[in-house]
Amino acid sequence: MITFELTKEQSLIQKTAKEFAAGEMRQIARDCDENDDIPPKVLNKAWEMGLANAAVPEAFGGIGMARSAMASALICEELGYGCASLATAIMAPSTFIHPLIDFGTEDQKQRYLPAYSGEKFAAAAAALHEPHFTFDVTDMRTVAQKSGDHWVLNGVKRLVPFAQKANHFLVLAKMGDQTGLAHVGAFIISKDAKGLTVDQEFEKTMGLKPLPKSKLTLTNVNVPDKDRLGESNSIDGRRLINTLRVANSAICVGLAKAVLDTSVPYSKQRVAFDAPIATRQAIAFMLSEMHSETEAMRWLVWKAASQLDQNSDATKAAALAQHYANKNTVIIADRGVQIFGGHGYIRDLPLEMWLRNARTLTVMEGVVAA
Amino acid sequence: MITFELTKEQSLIQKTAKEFAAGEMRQIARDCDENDDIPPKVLNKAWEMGLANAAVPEAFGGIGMARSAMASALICEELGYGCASLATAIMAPSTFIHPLIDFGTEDQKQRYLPAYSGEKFAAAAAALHEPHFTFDVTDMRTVAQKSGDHWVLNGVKRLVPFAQKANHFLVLAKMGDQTGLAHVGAFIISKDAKGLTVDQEFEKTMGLKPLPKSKLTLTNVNVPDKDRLGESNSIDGRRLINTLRVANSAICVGLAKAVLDTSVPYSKQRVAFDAPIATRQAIAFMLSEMHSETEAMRWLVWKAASQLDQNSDATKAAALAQHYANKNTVIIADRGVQIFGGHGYIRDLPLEMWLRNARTLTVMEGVVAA
Amino acid sequence: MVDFTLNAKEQEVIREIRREGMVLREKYARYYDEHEKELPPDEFPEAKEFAHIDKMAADRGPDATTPTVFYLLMLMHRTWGDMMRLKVPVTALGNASVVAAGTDEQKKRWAKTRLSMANTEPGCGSDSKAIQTTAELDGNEWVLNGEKIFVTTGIRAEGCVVWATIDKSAGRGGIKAFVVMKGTPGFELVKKEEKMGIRSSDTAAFVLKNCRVPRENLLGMDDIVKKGGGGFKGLMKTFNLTRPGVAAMGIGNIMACQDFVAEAMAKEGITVDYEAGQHKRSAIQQKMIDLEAEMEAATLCTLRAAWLADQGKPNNLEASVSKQKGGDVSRRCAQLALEILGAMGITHDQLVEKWFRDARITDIYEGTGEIQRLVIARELLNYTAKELT
Amino acid sequence: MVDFTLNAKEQEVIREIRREGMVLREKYARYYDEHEKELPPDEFPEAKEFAHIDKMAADRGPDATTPTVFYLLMLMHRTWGDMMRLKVPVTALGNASVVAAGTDEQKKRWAKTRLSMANTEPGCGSDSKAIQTTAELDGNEWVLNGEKIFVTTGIRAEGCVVWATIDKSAGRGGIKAFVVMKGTPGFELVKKEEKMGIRSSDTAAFVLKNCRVPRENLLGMDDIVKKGGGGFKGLMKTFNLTRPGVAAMGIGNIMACQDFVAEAMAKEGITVDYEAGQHKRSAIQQKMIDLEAEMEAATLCTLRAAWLADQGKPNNLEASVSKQKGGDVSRRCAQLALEILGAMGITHDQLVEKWFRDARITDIYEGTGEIQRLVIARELLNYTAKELT
Repeated sequence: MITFELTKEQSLIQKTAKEFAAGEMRQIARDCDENDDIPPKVLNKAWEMGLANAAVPEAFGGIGMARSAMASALICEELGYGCASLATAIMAPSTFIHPLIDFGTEDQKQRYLPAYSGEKFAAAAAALHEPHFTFDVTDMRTVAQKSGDHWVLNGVKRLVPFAQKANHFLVLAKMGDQTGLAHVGAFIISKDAKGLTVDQEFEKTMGLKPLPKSKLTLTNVNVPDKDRLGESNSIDGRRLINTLRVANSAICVGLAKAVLDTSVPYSKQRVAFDAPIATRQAIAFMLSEMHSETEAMRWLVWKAASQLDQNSDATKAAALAQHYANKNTVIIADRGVQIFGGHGYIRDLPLEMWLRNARTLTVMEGVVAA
Repeated sequence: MITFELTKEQSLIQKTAKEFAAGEMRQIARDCDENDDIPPKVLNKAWEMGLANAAVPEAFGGIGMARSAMASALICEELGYGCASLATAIMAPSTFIHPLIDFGTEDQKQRYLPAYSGEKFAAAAAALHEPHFTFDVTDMRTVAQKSGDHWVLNGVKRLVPFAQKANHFLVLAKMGDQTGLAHVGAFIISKDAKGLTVDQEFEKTMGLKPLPKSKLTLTNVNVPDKDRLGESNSIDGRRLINTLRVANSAICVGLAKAVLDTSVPYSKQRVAFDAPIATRQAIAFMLSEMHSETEAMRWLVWKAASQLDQNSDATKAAALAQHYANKNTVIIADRGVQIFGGHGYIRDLPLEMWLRNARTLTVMEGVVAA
Repeated sequence: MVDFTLNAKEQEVIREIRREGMVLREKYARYYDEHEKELPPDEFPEAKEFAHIDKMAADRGPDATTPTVFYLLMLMHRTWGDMMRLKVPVTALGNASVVAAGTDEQKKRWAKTRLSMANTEPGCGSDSKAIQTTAELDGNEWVLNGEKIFVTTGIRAEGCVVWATIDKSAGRGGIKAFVVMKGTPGFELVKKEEKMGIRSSDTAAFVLKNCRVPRENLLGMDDIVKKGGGGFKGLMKTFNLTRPGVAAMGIGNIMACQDFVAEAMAKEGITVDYEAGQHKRSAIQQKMIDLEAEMEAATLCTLRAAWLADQGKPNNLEASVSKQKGGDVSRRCAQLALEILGAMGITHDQLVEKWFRDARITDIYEGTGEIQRLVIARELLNYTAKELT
Repeated sequence: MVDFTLNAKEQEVIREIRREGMVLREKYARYYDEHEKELPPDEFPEAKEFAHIDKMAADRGPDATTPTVFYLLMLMHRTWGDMMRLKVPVTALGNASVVAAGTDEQKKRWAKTRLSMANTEPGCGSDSKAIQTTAELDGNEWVLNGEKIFVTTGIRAEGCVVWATIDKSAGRGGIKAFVVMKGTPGFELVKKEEKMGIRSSDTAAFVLKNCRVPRENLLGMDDIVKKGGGGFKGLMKTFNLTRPGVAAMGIGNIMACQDFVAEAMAKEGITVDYEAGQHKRSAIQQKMIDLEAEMEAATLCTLRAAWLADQGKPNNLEASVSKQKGGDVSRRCAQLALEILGAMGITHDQLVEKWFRDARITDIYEGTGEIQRLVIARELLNYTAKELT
């Protein structure tokens, strides 16, 4: 049955995230961006509300909300509306937690999940990106080679969120010489593993500045097979990556909506050549397209998320959602700057920040949010 | 020295072609399109003026104007302004004549050029396209295999202009297993060659309808080496294809300019919601961009043409010109239809025809015009 | 719970519609494109074999998709292969005007009479209020004078709802609708319009020269003149219902393009890799993803507009979003299909070139993309038509 | 004869400019981006090593490119690597206003004084006639009140040409220019603007509170008040000269992006194949071709505008075309570069992310892309500013 109807629980989640975004995020976003820093308070508050970890089962000390890509998409959109940088930071631990819930063995859950059901924000992250521009998740250069009952990992990972604070990383790697999403391997590696170096410098980026990011180097890191996600059960690499892609796209929707909602009142109020600029077709048509594309993006995200929740192969839907969301979010953020003109270019208003965030978020291909 | 200045001779050529387009082409274009036919009169008149064959040297009975890609570009733009279909028909023989002048041996010129310096339009054409959508000129499926002192050609060619009337074809083929533009081979094949079948049906196409086109089938066609263009001197396949690409792009410029010049007065005169539609930014901005892109296209074409005339490798310039011209011509023709609305969609006015021609011309990748 | 799947019965309906489409596509699509002077039958003979579809669609089980959503989905697939393969409804756009603006007596009188609608004139398209055709009351008859173009089903309809002004100084308020039957003296068919695409659709141009119709043929009767207004609003209501439908038809056409391109690619051994990064994808695979994403976006926006209607929620904004996207996608995706296919796409060997021509109408009729953008912007900005033109 | 090549001397000039660019790019581009509170020197010390360039450029032989064309070409390459690496001219935009609108005496007086120009206000950007800053004559002094923002070189300049109205009811005619020297009581620097990009460019915001300047500081002196008009036209003239220049600076920035991407691709063994068809090209190679074609288009349009000026031909239309294309390309091509580079493009490892931020100003300052489109459309349609707003 085709329907766009949210369940009552989903509507509640959406409302909660929306209120959090309005109350806690927008007003600190600029300071966070200028200082490359996030007050622990906001991370802890989001954590308390379970925005990133509500799906940790009760058995492991969590809230035990059903794992749902739709719920994540709703949260991500609202947080993205508040501030994409903070959204990616708040959701970063879920890139470790959610795959563990989705694919972890009982033993793995037992050993690792309890640490993420405490009262305070606990950093963890997936390590995905690599330092070459032809990076391709289906053919990574970080490689895991089987050696007896353990794996040996070698490679370099870039832009790993909270790398300096994280206790655990979920390192994504190519399994031997197998290419394709289906064969993506994921390894739980603790921060003090031998051969793992966490670069002590923060990596500076154009957007998503406050999200702390560092480089990981893996030199012959030994990982016992019991720390390979899913252990002997192979994981569904497609599903893992699709989950990241959909969440990333959902943040895009929120960002785009923020640009639109800020541009509409401004263009009604800003007068040029004796009339509000919104009365000129050039501006009005931009706003109109910004609205249509934001809507379209959302429905593409919902379709992919609902497929994930139905356990269908969402590879195509996730790819289309991400392609469309990435493309249009950047266009929308760019137009926001243009509508504001010089005021869009200076750092007094959020437009230029949103463009930087949009441009950054959309090349991070699923490194953030889940 | 960077300059946009035409020589006196070039200005004269431009003026001549412009007058021909205004006097002979525009008024018959719609009838030609509806009837899939071209009055021989217009072809003969263009021929008399030397638009396609002025570069045949005097020694072979021709006018002996210097071969120049710039001159061709100027002619093609003006004819494209008159009517792209007629332009491609008028210029079709030059796809045989110009390569012969550029690369032919003395013997080849002696044997073939005199037939193209008579008083009446003489059909000939290059045979380039093939019946698969992954057609790639660097790796054609029509293959020429060396066998002693001759070549054996096999393959199918589609959309060959004037195939049923032509006395000679310049068949472009892959030389053995060599890929790349540099290794494109060209063979002079007369209409009654053994193994050559000219399909007696005209191929119907969406645009460039009046240009007669048919299929050629080559089954073990033997071509003596002396009928390989350039014979033992290898030809410059790059230059040959670049010449076709630049001329094709030049017709695009003319077509785009025609759309713009027709849309400007219409949008001043057409009233909707109590004002001429040209006073609305949506329309005015379209016109503005149509103008800018048409100008930009022309300069890209000129740059590539001037490089050809200077005997530089124009591969990149030609590729950029064609990419840009193809993309923008279609956008411009499409916008022309939109500006005219319902009137753009009916066949009383030329807008819909120009869109069909634009869409067709821009996928013919150099099969027409030289 | 958000869901984009169909139940088994619904999937079967769509499969049957597509099966019908395949038959009609092969048999008639090119024929009526090339023989535009012939009027295709109201229903293709083969359609009888598929008469069960409507029955199947009426009974889709307890977990069925809501009716408007499913209707639009069916409409998409019913235009697959040929925008013109739809059974021509016994009633046409003019009948919708009668329903919207007529009296009860008039609704009854013309219920079974196929009526086209004549709105557009040589000098006015989207701006309906600029109608120049006049109607003057002379005794018990209205006398109509003017020119009408782009009258859909104008050839096959028995009559026509003609929009005319009874008082130019009154602007919108002066515009009324009149039923004019074929054969009425002074009501002359000028020609069947010759178009770029949708050639089998009969589109007519008329002139009205002192054409006299009975006083009762004014929709809404004399009351409407006394009360003032009414007529124009009826016209607008007609348009309100049609935007997502027009979008759906455009999308169905693009689905056909997409399927064709996918098949052509498969024949050459090319499949689109949705997993890998862009540097591993060819330029045409990237174009295909672009095409598919755009098509999906328009589809979902259209279904969303329908879903709101099914929930009894206002959807004026969403109806325009769907029409805007439907129009955009019809232009852009048909272009992408031809770009991918290159020179082999523009020949008559296949239908893609026809679909391209057919597609181009979607962004023009029933309100151009520019008009839709104005409607959307007015809703966003809370502006009147006067504040934002 | 149409030609797009440079002679040997000209090529050498460009090579030297690029060599200088490489040095300055490595040494200062990131530094001043990250230290925006520091004012870069008027000239980088290393620039002395390249002082010979201007001399070389002055003597380019008998077959030299015409001066404006070559100047713009040099400007493109002088912004390569860092839009801000240009030597800051001793005179600034305000001086251009003095030249355009001042009396001979005034031109002489301020010839060596660096003057910024204060035009934009919080409530007015492109629409200069909406200026709210007022100037009232009080005895022998003008009293200025108002706010000014986005004043380029506002920090380092010794004074500022402030545009203000002496009569709001007179619209454009009431707007005049006043030279206000730093240190004048009531002329207060509010802040150095903090921007997305071009951070080393000093952009200031000022307030004028009962700021008194001598009567002779009105550009054009009292005469201009008596005759009416004049001042605003001077302002427009200033803008007329700058459009192709601003385009050139934007293009130089994009050239740097393109070179960087080409190098990055080469490192991964990827070269763009301009010969083959699209199905053999990867999506990123196609993007590179798109980027290069757009960049070339903007370049040629800009050189064309300059060439017309060198021929003594009017180029108002072409100046706007160049600025429009320069703005478009600055937005679009910087985006394409980052799309090709993916996540590695947005880190501070490289400068592409900075170039992207710098590029974004090009379509905003000195007349937005929207203003350029209006200018172009007015020329095409032969409309006045009133007929097409």
